[in-house]
Amino acid sequence: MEKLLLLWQSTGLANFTWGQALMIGVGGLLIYLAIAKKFEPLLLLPIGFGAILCNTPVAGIGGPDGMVGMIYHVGIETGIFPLLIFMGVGALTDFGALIARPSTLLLGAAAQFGIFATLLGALTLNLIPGFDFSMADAASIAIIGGADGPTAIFLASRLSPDLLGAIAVAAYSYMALVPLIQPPIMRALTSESERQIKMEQLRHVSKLERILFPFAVLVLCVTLLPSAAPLMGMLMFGNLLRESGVVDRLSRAAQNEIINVVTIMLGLAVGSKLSAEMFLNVQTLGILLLGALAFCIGTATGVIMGKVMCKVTGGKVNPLIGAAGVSAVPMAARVVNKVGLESDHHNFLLMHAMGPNVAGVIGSAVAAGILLALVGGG
Amino acid sequence: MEKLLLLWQSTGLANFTWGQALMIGVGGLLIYLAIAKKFEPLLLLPIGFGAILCNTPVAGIGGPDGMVGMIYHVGIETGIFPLLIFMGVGALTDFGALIARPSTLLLGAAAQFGIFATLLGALTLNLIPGFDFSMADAASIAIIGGADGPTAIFLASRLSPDLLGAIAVAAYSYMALVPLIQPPIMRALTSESERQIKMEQLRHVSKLERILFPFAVLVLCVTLLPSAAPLMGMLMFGNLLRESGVVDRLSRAAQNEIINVVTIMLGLAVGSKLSAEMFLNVQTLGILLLGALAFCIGTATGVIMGKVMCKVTGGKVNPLIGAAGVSAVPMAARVVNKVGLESDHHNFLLMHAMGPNVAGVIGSAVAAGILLALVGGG
Amino acid sequence: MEKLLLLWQSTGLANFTWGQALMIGVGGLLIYLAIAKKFEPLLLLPIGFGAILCNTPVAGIGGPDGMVGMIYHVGIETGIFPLLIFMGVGALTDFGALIARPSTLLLGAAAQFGIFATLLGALTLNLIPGFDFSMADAASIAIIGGADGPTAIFLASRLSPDLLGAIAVAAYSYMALVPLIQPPIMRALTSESERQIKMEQLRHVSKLERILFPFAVLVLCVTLLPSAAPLMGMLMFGNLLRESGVVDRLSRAAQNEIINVVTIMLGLAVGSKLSAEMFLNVQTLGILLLGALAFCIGTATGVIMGKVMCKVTGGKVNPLIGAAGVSAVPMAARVVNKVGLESDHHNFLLMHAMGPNVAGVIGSAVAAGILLALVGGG
Amino acid sequence: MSFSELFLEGLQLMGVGMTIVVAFLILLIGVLRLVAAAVRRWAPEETAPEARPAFPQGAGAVTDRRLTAAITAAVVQYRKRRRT
Amino acid sequence: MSFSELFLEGLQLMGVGMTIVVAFLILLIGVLRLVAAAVRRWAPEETAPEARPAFPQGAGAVTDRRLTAAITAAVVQYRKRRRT
Amino acid sequence: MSFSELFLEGLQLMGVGMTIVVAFLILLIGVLRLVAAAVRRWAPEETAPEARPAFPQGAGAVTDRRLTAAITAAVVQYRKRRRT
Ligand code: NA
Ligand code: NA
Ligand code: NA
Repeated sequence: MEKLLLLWQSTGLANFTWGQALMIGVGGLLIYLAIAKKFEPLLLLPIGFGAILCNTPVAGIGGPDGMVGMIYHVGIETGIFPLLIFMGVGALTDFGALIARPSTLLLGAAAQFGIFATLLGALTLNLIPGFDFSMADAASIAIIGGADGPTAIFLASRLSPDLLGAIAVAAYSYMALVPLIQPPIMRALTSESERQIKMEQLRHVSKLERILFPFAVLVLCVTLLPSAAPLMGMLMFGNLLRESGVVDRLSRAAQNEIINVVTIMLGLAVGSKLSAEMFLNVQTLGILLLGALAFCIGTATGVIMGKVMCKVTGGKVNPLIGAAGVSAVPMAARVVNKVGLESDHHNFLLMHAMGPNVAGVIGSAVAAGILLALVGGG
Repeated sequence: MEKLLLLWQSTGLANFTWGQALMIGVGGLLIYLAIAKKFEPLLLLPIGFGAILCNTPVAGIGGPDGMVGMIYHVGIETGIFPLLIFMGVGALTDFGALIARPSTLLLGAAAQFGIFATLLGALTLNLIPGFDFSMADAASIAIIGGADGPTAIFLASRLSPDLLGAIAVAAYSYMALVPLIQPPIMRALTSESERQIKMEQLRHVSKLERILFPFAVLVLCVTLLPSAAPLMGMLMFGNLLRESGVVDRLSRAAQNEIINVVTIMLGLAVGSKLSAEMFLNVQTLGILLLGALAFCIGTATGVIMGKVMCKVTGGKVNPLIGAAGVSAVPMAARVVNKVGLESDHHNFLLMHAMGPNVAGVIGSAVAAGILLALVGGG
Repeated sequence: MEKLLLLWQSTGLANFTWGQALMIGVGGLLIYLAIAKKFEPLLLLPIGFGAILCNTPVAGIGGPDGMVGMIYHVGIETGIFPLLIFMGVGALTDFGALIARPSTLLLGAAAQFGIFATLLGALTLNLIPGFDFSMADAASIAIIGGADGPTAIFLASRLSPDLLGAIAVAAYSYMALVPLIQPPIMRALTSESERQIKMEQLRHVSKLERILFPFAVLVLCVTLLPSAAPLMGMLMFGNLLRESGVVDRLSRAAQNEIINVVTIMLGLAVGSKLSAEMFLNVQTLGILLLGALAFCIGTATGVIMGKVMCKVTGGKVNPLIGAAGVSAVPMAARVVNKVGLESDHHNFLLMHAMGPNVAGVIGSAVAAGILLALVGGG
Repeated sequence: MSFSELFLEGLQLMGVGMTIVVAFLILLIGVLRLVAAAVRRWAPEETAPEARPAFPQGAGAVTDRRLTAAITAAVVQYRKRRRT
Repeated sequence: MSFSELFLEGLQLMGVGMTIVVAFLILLIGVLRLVAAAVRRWAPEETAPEARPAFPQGAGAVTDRRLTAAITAAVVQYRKRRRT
Repeated sequence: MSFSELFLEGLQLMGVGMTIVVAFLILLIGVLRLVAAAVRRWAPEETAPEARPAFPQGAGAVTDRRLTAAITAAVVQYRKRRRT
């Protein structure tokens, strides 16, 4: 009987807290969204599963001696996992459209206003009782507006590890929701005739330019904004592996083995931050709200900058492509294409939107570097 | 001359102990069995090589500063390697036959009696002078009867790391010997007419059921037996990656890159536990004896449960498939098929045996959880 | 304004030292050589990029909390990365030509004289003010003559981590320069008629001999030179994975996933040792000089031993193949083939040069073991 | 601990252990049957959507054929240009 | 820190931050245009050498056709022997 | 240590080192020849069994043709059912 009692005391039922049960439900919801709704399944499925495992009572899987806790310690506390994923993203990304038309970097810059506006928004929430976001918290939340998973996880793990779970979930959820969030804003801010603008074909980009591109970005980053060097460096390292043409083996490893394996580990580890005390509170609601705000503002400022460029160039730029400046590669570019087709069945904007789209990745890495320099070290 | 003396003192010859030389021979034997006899080569070849490297005098490859010692520290002491392999096994396993006929779980349960009977057997050996197995040792030895490599390594690394080498060798060796061990027992316990029973074809299993299966297992495990949650969780995570259909990249990574790389590392690391003082003693003989016993008893109780189910269902179940309940996937199921064919050349039992076969994997993970809860924490 | 000042103080421009700027240039030069001149791009591209990242001011990427610094700590300080690469090299190498004609091991032995001569050379440099190489430093520099990247990195990380950057750069650069360095020496030391010698076709090597080969090497290494056991053990483990024919999954993992991923990490980590204080000094010039010397001497002694063997066998050995004994697989063997073709358009020496070529890998692992035993432990 | 104590504890462990293993798997049989019944009732033979997203962002809700055609066209066109 | 202080700091951060982001990316536009101009001027439409080295040593400077032919011949011959 | 001491030690190291390298590789030549002779004598030209097991369990000793046929048949049949 003693054994049976011991066993009962070791069951989940005898040890469950309400919070754990709820968080297991949250994990299940994330997996449901991943599978049934195709919400960023590569990340949300492991995150959801990690949440279930780490909220299992007694087992301590997310604790310092548990498997997922150790993975978190090794891969996320150190920042290595998001950086390796960024290397893979660099190896997977074709910056050709951006090199062909560098001016689209302006769109990628404008869309980052969503980040800084959200920072103010997070600070403003402190006026409501129950919210107490520090500057570091506000910066971590704001980066959701960057629409870039690894960047958000990297910054949040540095500035506000406690909020990491909610921030990662918000970032990936809103990226999945880009096809719902962006179109109304895009339509509201542009006229039918603007949306019908056809753009010139992109010029050819030579192999040499592709190889020099990572160095151009890197030199600026190293000299002016070294705090962005880890993120930007790994992104450009991956891209150089891809474009150099002499290290195909390594490029393939970065695009496949490394990014796949790290994604599994990163997802599980992020899930360990989905604990009841850190997630089931009013702050998470605030983060979800602010995240949506960030995407909306970023989309709007991107489109507005598109309109400015349209004016300045005498109608050569379709303002819709500004919406792709939030990044969320390649989803936002596809949304631009789709909204454009609604106004003109023969106007394929996809390639033109890829420029601002990848510019947005660089833009939010720059923004992350600034926030690290001014908030992290400050 | 001083240099030459220094060099001589650093040779293996000047430093060999008998034990090390013998263990190098044991390593060579394992590799021989792996290559010439195809005894689980994926594990036994690296284990054998690890044993040779770690018994090299002076070099200290298995020590705290040696390569293999560090791999052991990082991957096995933490339990991470067997868990990652279990994730891969989950991603490689088709649970369809079990979902189609859940009653075969009873066969998987019955075969676990081999584990608990062996536990008693290990304790009984203490009556013989020279044996001094603690309860934790007995539990680690007993899990050999689970016929599941990663489960055995996981449990032994938690309860009795000193016995890990012998236990892993015994577990994989007997799994390789399943085609020799099981048939006589199966024939002895069944009649010719029983062996000729044809079973109904399995029903179709929908994609949704396959996706829900990991959650069904997980919910029970989390609520009732959290100590089995790491093993079962990773097994079911791997299976969900496979069945969800939305994360093929990750599923492939779990089935290939991760399991292959980890198998190399795990094998070498387990080999480091094959040292003379830990392996060349009477306890190892006991472990080998008990391991054989465990397989025999598990096979027998599985078949007996098969006979019971045959009776209860009025002859719809061929008792032979009970033998597959020990797991040793997919070898035991193939053995069932082969023995069945001896009695009826047209009776293919393979698919029917896959149900109890994968049920045995779940069964021994449950048993491992119980042993961890009652012996490990106790 | 305060924020702006803070930001300015965090820029690279405000913090650059001359040394860092120069080392970033060195990194760029390495990448240029890798891409434009195809100088061992798989290693020199990541090394060059690592140098750029780790010389970024403020960011501390190569420091104890930076990504690359942590990778160095985990992978190179422990020796694990070069050993894993050696395992991959073993899995990629066909030792058939060596097994068919074991006498070519003599050529691989003779070429190692480059190593020991360079050791004396390094010590002699101490006569010049500004040089102060310890015996450990001299040994690390000398191993460049082994013409084997992983061996050089392994030994240098054990004996003189401070010189690791310069040594790795020298080793890989000279390997890339083998087609320029070797031919003049080969032509100077041989007569036209010697270069025209045609060699007998290699005998067939059975699968069993291929499987026994790793054990033959291993047994000698374990009994006589255990300090070479980590390097030789992993090389032979990889080769056994390849030749055993029963673990194709693991062999492919060693040849692809593991070696590719580790190469990326190793390259970046070695780059972190390219700091101004460690690289921009007269010692580096000495290392580059000595490295060239090592390759020249190794080539010469290899060819001379080839001449001896030619004499002894009555003209059955083309002395040119001795040059392949420095290893630098498969470049040196190709150079032999090319020089041979200059004298006789129909004399393909490639396969005959593969024997000494892979013998050179074994030879320098033996030399590394000796240096570790006599200098490292001494 | 004396041998008899240890053996008794082992016996107890055997009893409790086998009971739990069997109970757990019988429960699982029940749950699987429930799931099967539920699926048969509420979601009989769904046709799987078969969408396999590329990395790093999913295929998303955007799946109308026109888009796919457009993307393909754009990519083909762009590649053609790039090669010239 | 009081709310107004914090908010003011946030405002400052916003101003500085957006300025830097825009400035950085405008600089990058300039650099990319310079690079494009330089490439157009000094290296117009290079034909890529397309050499992809095997592991672990690169194909090196040795690229004359005869060698490639020789290697192929030798390998074919050797394989033939080995198979027999 | 003075330079001459260091140099002398280096010389010694060179002598000992080269001796060992050469000795080791000569020994290896001997061993390889022994192995070759032994193989020629006791296992001339074996025909390799060529079995490559799937993960995680090996193909085992069970290799009669009938089984393979049975497995194939069963798998095909099962797959067919599952697809319907
Ligand atoms: Na962005
Ligand atoms: Na089992
Ligand atoms: Na060498």
